[in-house]
Amino acid sequence: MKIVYFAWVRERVGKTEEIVTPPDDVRTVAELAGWLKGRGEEYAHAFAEPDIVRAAIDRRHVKPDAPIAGAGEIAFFPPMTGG
Amino acid sequence: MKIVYFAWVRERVGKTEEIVTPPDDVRTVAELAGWLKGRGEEYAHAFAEPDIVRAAIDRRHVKPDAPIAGAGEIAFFPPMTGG
Amino acid sequence: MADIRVQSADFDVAAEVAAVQAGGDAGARETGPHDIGAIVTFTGVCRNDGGRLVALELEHYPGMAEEEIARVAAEAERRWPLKGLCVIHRYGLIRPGENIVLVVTASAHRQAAFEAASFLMDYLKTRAPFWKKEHLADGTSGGWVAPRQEDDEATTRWD
Amino acid sequence: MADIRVQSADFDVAAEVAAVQAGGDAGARETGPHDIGAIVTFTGVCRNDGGRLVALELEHYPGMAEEEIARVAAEAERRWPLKGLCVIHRYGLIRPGENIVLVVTASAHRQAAFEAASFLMDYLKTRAPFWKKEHLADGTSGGWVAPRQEDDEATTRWD
Repeated sequence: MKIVYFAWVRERVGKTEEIVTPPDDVRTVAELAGWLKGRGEEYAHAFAEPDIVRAAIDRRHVKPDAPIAGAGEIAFFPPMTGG
Repeated sequence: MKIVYFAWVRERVGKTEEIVTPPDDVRTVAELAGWLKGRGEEYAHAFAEPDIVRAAIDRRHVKPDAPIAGAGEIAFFPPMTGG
Repeated sequence: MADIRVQSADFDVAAEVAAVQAGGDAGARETGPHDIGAIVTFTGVCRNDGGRLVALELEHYPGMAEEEIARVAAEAERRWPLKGLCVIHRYGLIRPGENIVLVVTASAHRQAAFEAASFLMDYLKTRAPFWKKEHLADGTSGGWVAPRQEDDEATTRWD
Repeated sequence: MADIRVQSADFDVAAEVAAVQAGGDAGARETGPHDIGAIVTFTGVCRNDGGRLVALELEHYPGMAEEEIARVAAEAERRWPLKGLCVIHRYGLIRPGENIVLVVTASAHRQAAFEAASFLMDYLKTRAPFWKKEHLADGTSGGWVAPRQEDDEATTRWD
């Protein structure tokens, strides 16, 4: 499963992307974020406030309860500040 | 007293400006329009619907009840369609 | 601060935006230049009304046109924290596809720039002394354009 | 119909307005060309925040940025009768006074053009995957810009 990170989520995790294999009981975006959070200090920092980190599956915004099954690319990032 | 006309008021009156001397009992813009209306067919046509014709005194929009005493230039014109 | 022009010549949107930006920067004494974050332009263009129209003839009240636009511009500057403002209104014969009016507003944030530009256009439509006469494709005059009721209603929303 | 670009290069407001106008005219099969009566542009410019800022670094999510802007543009085209629409969003290092984003909307009448441009900007602010990092005058990084609550509120008014 390919994960990509942007902005301060990327800086805290310390990488722009990675391939991960979460256990089968990780079914939603929120569960994936929770599982990533347990992978080390840098992840704990990035996902310290899980309500703030946003997610996209295959380049579309999704809610925390979105299922991750079949996802090609899952992105985590802070609230957008474009425009 | 200098009067100027614009757009279809000008076309109907048949002149762009003129100097007129209304009688003393003509005190407001509405009374001036009424007095002009009686000056001939072309004026009757121009001021046929007095509620539609707008006025300005010294290049500021005024209401029909505005006094004309001391006015340098009084303008009559249709509703504006600029922009 | 407002730059107001009534002219028969065309205008250049990019040049006016650059001038508003330069003027805003020059005026920003306290914070240093570059405190403009949002620039909105409105360009009004002559339509051909489905092929019916070959030109609009814009008559105006010289002197009052400039003064009335200046009064509307001053009101916009009272209502919104603008850092630049330009209004150009053309008169004379204008053909489909050609420019009629330009409003440029600049502010720190977008809402003020959008609202001020919209306000200015609503007020110009109903207060600036300009009148449009139609020249039709069949060679006749289509008469004077009547005001749209929506325009009067658009103006009252700012009351 | 919408012309959407995500690029590091600057843009030329006048050229984009001309392109929108030409595209609208080309698309006006039924009524002949020149049925655009109103063109609104919004240009977002980098401020220096009172001299504190020397640059903004704009990070984006390549691919999703274009797709998300296209989704917002399609929604604008569903809501308003637009005859032209262009959105350009830059990324990379942008200095005070330089352009960040451009929206151009064209319609027969001004209200649709104004509302669509305002809608697009509100949605771009809160939905387009861009993030701004500050570079400060003292040589340090000011960190990532936090979203403004007003921006979220501005978006909800279109719900």
